[in-house]
Amino acid sequence: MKGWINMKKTWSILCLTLLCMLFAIPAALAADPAEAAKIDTGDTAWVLMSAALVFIMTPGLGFFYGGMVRSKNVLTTIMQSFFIVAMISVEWVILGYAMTFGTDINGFIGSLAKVGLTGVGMNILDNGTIPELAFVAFQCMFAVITPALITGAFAERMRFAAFTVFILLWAIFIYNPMAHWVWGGGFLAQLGALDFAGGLVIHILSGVSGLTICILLGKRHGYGKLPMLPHHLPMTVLGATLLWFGWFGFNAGSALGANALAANAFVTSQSAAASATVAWVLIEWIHNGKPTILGAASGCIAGLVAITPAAGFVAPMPSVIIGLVAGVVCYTAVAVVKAKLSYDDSLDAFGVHGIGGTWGAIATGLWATKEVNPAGADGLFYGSSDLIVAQLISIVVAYALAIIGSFVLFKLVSAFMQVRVDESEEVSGLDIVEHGERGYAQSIMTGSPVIGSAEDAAMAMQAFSIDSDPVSK
Amino acid sequence: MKGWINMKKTWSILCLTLLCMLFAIPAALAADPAEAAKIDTGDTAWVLMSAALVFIMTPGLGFFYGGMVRSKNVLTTIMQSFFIVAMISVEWVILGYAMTFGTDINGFIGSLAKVGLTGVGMNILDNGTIPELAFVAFQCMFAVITPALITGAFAERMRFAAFTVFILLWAIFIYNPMAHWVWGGGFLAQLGALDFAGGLVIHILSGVSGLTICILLGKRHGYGKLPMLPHHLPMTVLGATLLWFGWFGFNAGSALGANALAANAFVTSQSAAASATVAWVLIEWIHNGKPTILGAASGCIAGLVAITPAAGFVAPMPSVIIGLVAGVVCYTAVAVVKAKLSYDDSLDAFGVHGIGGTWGAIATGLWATKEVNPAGADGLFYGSSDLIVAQLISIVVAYALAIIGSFVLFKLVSAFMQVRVDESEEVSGLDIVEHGERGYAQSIMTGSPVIGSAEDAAMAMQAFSIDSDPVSK
Amino acid sequence: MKGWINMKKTWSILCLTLLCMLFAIPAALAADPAEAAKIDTGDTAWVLMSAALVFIMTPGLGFFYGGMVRSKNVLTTIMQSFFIVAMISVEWVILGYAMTFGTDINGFIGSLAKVGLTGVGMNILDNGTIPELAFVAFQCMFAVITPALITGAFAERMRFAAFTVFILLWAIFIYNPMAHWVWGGGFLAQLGALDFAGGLVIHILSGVSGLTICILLGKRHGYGKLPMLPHHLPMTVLGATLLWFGWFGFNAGSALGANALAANAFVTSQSAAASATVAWVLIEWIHNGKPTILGAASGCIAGLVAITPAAGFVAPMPSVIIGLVAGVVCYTAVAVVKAKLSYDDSLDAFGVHGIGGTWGAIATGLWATKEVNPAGADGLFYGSSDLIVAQLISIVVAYALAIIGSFVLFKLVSAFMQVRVDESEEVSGLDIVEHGERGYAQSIMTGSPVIGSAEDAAMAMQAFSIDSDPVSK
Amino acid sequence: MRKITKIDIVTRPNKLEELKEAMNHIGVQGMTVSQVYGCGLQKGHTEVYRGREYNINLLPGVKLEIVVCEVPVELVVETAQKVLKTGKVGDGKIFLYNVENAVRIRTGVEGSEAIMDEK
Amino acid sequence: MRKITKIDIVTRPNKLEELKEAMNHIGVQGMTVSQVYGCGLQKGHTEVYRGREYNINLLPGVKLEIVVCEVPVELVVETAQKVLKTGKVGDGKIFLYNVENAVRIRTGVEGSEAIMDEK
Amino acid sequence: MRKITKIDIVTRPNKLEELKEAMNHIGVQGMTVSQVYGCGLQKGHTEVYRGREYNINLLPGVKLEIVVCEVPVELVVETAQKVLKTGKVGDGKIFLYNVENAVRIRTGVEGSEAIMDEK
Ligand SMILES: Nc1ncnc2c1ncn2[C@@H]1O[C@H](COP(=O)(O)OP(=O)(O)O)[C@@H](O)[C@H]1O
Ligand SMILES: Nc1ncnc2c1ncn2[C@@H]1O[C@H](COP(=O)(O)OP(=O)(O)O)[C@@H](O)[C@H]1O
Ligand SMILES: Nc1ncnc2c1ncn2[C@@H]1O[C@H](COP(=O)(O)OP(=O)(O)O)[C@@H](O)[C@H]1O
Repeated sequence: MKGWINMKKTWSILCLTLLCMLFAIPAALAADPAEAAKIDTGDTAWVLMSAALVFIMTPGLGFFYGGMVRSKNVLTTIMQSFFIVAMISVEWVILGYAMTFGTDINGFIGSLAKVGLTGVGMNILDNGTIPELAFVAFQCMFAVITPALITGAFAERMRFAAFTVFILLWAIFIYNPMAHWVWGGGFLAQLGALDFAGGLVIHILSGVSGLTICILLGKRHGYGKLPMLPHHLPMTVLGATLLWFGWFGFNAGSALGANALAANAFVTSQSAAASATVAWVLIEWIHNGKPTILGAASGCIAGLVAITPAAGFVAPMPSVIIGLVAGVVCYTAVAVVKAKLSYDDSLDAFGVHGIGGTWGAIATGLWATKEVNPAGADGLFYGSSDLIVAQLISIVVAYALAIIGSFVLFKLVSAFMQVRVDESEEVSGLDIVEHGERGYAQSIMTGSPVIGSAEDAAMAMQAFSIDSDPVSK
Repeated sequence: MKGWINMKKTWSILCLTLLCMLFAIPAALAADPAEAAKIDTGDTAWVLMSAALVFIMTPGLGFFYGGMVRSKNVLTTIMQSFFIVAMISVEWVILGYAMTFGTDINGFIGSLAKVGLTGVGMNILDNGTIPELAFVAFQCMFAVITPALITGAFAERMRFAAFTVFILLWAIFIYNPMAHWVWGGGFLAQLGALDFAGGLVIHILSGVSGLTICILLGKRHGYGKLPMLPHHLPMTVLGATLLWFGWFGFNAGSALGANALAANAFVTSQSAAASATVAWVLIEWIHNGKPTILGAASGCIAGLVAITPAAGFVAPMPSVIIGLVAGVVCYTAVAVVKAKLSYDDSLDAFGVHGIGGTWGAIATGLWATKEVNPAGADGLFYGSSDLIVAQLISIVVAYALAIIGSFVLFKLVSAFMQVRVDESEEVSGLDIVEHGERGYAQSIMTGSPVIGSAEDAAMAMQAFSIDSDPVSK
Repeated sequence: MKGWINMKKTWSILCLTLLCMLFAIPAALAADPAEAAKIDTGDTAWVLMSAALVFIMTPGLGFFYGGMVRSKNVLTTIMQSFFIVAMISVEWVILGYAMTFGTDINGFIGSLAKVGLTGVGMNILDNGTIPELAFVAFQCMFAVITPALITGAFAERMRFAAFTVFILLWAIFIYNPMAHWVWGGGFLAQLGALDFAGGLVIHILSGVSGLTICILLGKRHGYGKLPMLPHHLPMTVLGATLLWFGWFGFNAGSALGANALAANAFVTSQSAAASATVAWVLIEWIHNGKPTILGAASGCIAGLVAITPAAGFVAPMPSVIIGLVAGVVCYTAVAVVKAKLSYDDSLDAFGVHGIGGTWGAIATGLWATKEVNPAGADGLFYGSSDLIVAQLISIVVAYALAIIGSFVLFKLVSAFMQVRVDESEEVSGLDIVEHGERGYAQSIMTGSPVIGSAEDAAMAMQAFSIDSDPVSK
Repeated sequence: MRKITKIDIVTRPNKLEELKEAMNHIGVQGMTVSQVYGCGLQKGHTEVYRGREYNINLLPGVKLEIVVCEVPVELVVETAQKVLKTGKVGDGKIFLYNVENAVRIRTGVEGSEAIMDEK
Repeated sequence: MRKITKIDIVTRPNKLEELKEAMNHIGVQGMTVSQVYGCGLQKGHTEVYRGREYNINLLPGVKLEIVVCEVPVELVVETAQKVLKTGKVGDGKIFLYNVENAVRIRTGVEGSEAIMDEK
Repeated sequence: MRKITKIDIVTRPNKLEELKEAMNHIGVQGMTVSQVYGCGLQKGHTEVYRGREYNINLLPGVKLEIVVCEVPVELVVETAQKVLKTGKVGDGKIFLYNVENAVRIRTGVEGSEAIMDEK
């Protein structure tokens, strides 16, 4: 209840802000139909489709994670991803797009002139061939999935109220600035760092934030002693499938057009995902004696994470190597290092996204080539060391931002509300405690409605009394 | 058995008709390759893709609904949507497209010249930039999903035979005319009513028809007394995910091209869905004390329904408001009003689609603006009241058609066959009774094959007799 | 263990080959930016999207098959499809594309000049309007799904190690040549055989290979005596949904552009799938007394298989007939013929893909018309018998290749490793035995971690000893 | 120690809710329910998969285990019959067993008090 | 009243079908089956999740509860053994209990007739 | 034949692992576990679906059936109490029954030896 009251305050403020902004609506429309002629329909079709593909990744992530938790937490886990889709989309159209892609202010943040998408209208994207709104939609999905990735780290123990507040703040104060630095013309872009579809901005940022939070939050009760097995692996595979599927939009869509660059990103994504899957399965086959489907599902994600920053800069064969290495490195992070260091990153947000993203950012510095993307740069193996330096600096910046930012926000939220559920609630499971729902209703385990029309209840009672009268005599 | 015999008659007639039409095949091909030069590949790519997206919505709806019923009815529920995809697609290419988009006859119905897609061939769409067949495919998916939406209202109690006949008649006599009136150049189009992607034609029509049928059919046995809980919420979320994903094709595809209008519809869809999700979850958090995942899944659908008629006419910020209101209004319809009025709309087809669609049609009359869509009109908040009047008239027409039409068809079907399962069948569950299948086979609950090669059976028997002989002595 | 050692050898060789090839990387890039101007963005958008759609079919197939097996084998079954995606994608970019689409050598195989995608770079596809890499990606997905289809035939009894080796060899020595013969300019193409999206290359090849393997492998233990019921039909429907959805990319994407031909393939796919579903459900309703959802799911696949070779050559009305016949013929193959002949094609890979593909190849010879596709030919019903002859010859070739090839490869693999699991392993289920995982973890059925940090284990022990000490005194 | 009896009731799943309420009504303090599959005179049903029919003769049921001491066994049996009797095959069975002892883990109390209402 | 006995058979799940048929064959009128997890001499198996191994020692099993009166207990036990014995660890156990009374809910008949064939 | 006793322990699911280990520790050779739903003094919880609240008062639990002969019944009961007692409502119950006979299917051995350690 206490949490709820705090929630109410937070939300009231938010809602007010929202309403205020809505008065500015008519101003939001400043279309310039003259320019519309330059839109390329093929590019637009591909970017819109890619936005839809990236959209499905976040609920997909919910299933990927949801299958891995114990059945008593399946809804909580899926809900975290699903609710983020909603909450951050609203944040994005109102605030996030402006902060990220508004006119750059000192390389640090976008001007707020585009708040509420003011002035976007039916415009064409600057230096682009697509409507700006298509870009808004595409980028919205990126802003959505990034915080969702973090949820794997603190699964099975965070309160929903604290979760929503934390994620909202994280999106505003960590994601939006970082995305601006790399993609919105900020200082990392000026430095020459390359990040095709979000190795730094998305995977390192979310993975490292996840690690920070899971350490601050502490281990799940019984971690290391009680077994915590995935309750529904087909669900996890479904999630991995939707993620892989959507990732084509993520990576190939980042070409912002339907061209050879998009095709290159598509092929490199597929080959990196595939080779990482093979690598992960083989390494665990050798190491543990069994090739597992959870390994295959984890492997493809590791490969996709690693290729993300590189997809539009490297050729297909290097992408095979990037994938193979990603499979081995992430497996080691998850199966060996985590056990050694003994933090409870429940679903390996750091092991897969943090580590995989770091490897991908480095790999971009190694194999990037202007033959693939003239707008890119040549990596170490193509004769230049400038890029790898820029990549390493950016990695450090991303780590620093993620650790410090998440730490501060976590402490801030903790000051106002309870962040972690009580032990008894953790034992009962968060689905019942936090959401009042169960994932799977056993036909046997029923219940009687306690709310409903008064007549219903009366009838039910009466029905029984008549029957039971003679008995109770 | 009686139902089956009636079924047979109905189907024989249908099959005969079908066969007759097939003799006319060669005539169906009258391609004009000269025109083909005007096809825009980008627009075509987007419309084809959108058709695929809308396709997946109907099975997705099956999962959305399937997760909400009790496990004994999961297959029946999924089957209703899945079979509609098949049945109505056949109806559409043979009859529906002609009725809806054939040359207009008195503003009331299309001429049947295009029966069996005669004359469509490789043509380009009139006033369009895409092949007419792409439009046939896209519209086919709309014709499919509309009747599927209704099934939520009568879930868990309708016989499959009656269901197929009713739905087929409904598609032919209610959907096709209404779609013609609004989109095929019929009288509502002439009136000036706007319905971008189907608020009137799809959501009001299906929601109100659902309400009508569920009242005629009566409540489920034990409704209000026995608990009827969703048996598999992750399945419902999967369904909501596929619906949301497909809805981008539904709304943005309705621009019939890959342009700024499509991008606008894409963004407004996302922001309405997102804000309705947030609104529904918050309102129930306040009202019931818990934010639920079923609320989130229901909320996004409510938002998508509401934005459907408006997606290509309103700007992004109004779409946020449309979504917020949709979340609150539909929640109230479902959680408060339904309980008060005490009809058994099992899965809230009316509460979400009927009410949401009505709100969306009104909202279009409020926030539509020619700045977004010059082919549209200005709504009340942009200085004109013509549109809202046209919208209100259309709503009344849609309600009237849905109520009267469904009533008449229901009575007609009832006259020939049993529409509702017997009480004992309802208790056993429709999966076993109607389809002879179970959704989930417990490894423990097995059975012996009763059909199969005679030898198998003999072997099985013998195998046992030999073993058991000494025992029975 | 023995199997594993053999595996290790096989894999070492493979990995070595792989590494060798990677040294050739820089040579792989020979882009010619001059040509890039000819790329059509709309066509590219559609082909990339289609590649993503075909991608999702293979995991979809995993769910389609996975729902039909007993719960103890669900992961094994899904894993087979999922791992094939990874393994064959790597094979394809390294070897397969070169073998299939390299410069033709005597109508038999492609030259290996394009090994490792050497020389593909940023080129435009010969005689095409899309980047060659988009074609590489699209064809990769075809190479992936074909062997995955086979897995339905030998489900629930094949060892994973033998499975991987067999499939890899099959892809290299059976699929790649056959695809070259039909699509890569090989001798069947020269003969005039038409196969729009893979009736011969994909469905006959995989279905007949499946039949061969399942006979060589023998029946599942208890087949025909113990019931082997699908454990999760909603999962099967989900798989069918993803297959149907992806098939739009499969068939309409095979037009390699976003044009009227693609639209025609889209519509014929939908109407064939739909009519086959209706046909299968009706025939079993008459034959067994119940319309089943498994029938609906099987029916749509049968229709899609049958229309695959014909989709871009026939008009919509014939596609309805092709679908209706496919539904009836495949039902008969699966429900009547299989029982008579008593082989154990576990999930009917032959009954659906082999038979459906054969019917489709014949139907192409009957209804193909140049009015739909000027690059095609006229079938028997349009006045020419050349085509049907070419089709029949191709069918014979495909059957011969599949039977002989699979037989030889199976014997080869058997010589080196155990192909089938032991009976006791089959009883326990392959999920546990082969992968050390369970699909669904009952909350009740837990386990104690046996690996992990040493401290954890010590703590756990200690925790208990202290508690229990007084008791054991 | 007073005699303690365990009453096993095997019946149709859809009667569970009603039976539970009836039991509470007559003062039964607790019960343990499990999902079972029953096989008896009641005919099973036929399922069809890919044209092959299967006869399923294990039907889903519920088993209630009620341990009583104070509440008279006859009252429990009568009440159960009242609620469960439909007269159609498959109504189920009631079996009675002697319990040697009962312990309430929370308090360690043994015998009849372990299952009695705590005042 | 004749002595009524409950026979609990705990065994491997894959034997259920065969056992059920064998029981019908010797005249057992009904039985109640439930899914259980057993732990005994039989070794469990190892599962692997993200590189961590788990030792699962609760194995899936089935429990049949058969209440008999007319059919001799020995016959049931012998038949069960015949069908279930593989000689490998994990074949399971049979336990016998005394039943104080039985009631057929549908008819209200008590005692041995509650579980006998109705003529 | 020595007296054989069946001990039924109904308790919270999350205690299963610990209880199992404690039982092995005191020499219990085997046990059979099943998933049950319990209803007693422990309050259920409320679930909400589309704005309607439901009171769920069947709570998930586990039932362990342990048949012992050599191992003293008191030791089992004490150990179980030790592990399971939290002092909060819902800790569960232990019921003891007399077993007439036991058979180990694999060997056909009857009586107390059927459940004893095989040397
Ligand atoms: N001899 C028996 N032993 C154990 N359980 C039995 C026995 N006979 C019947 N049952 C249980 O009682 C249920 C109902 O019995 P059935 O014979 O079908 O109907 P009825 O009790 O109305 O005659 C069965 O499904 C089974 O679970
Ligand atoms: N003492 C016991 N009490 C209750 N159930 C037992 C007991 N011992 C064994 N069981 C059950 O019998 C099953 C088989 O026992 P196990 O010792 O593995 O093999 P076997 O009976 O062949 O010696 C166990 O899985 C368990 O369910
Ligand atoms: N009379 C009874 N007969 C059978 N099982 C019972 C009985 N009373 C309680 N139980 C079982 O014991 C569990 C715990 O009982 P409860 O009354 O909630 O707590 P406590 O044992 O701490 O008083 C219940 O959930 C139920 O499964």
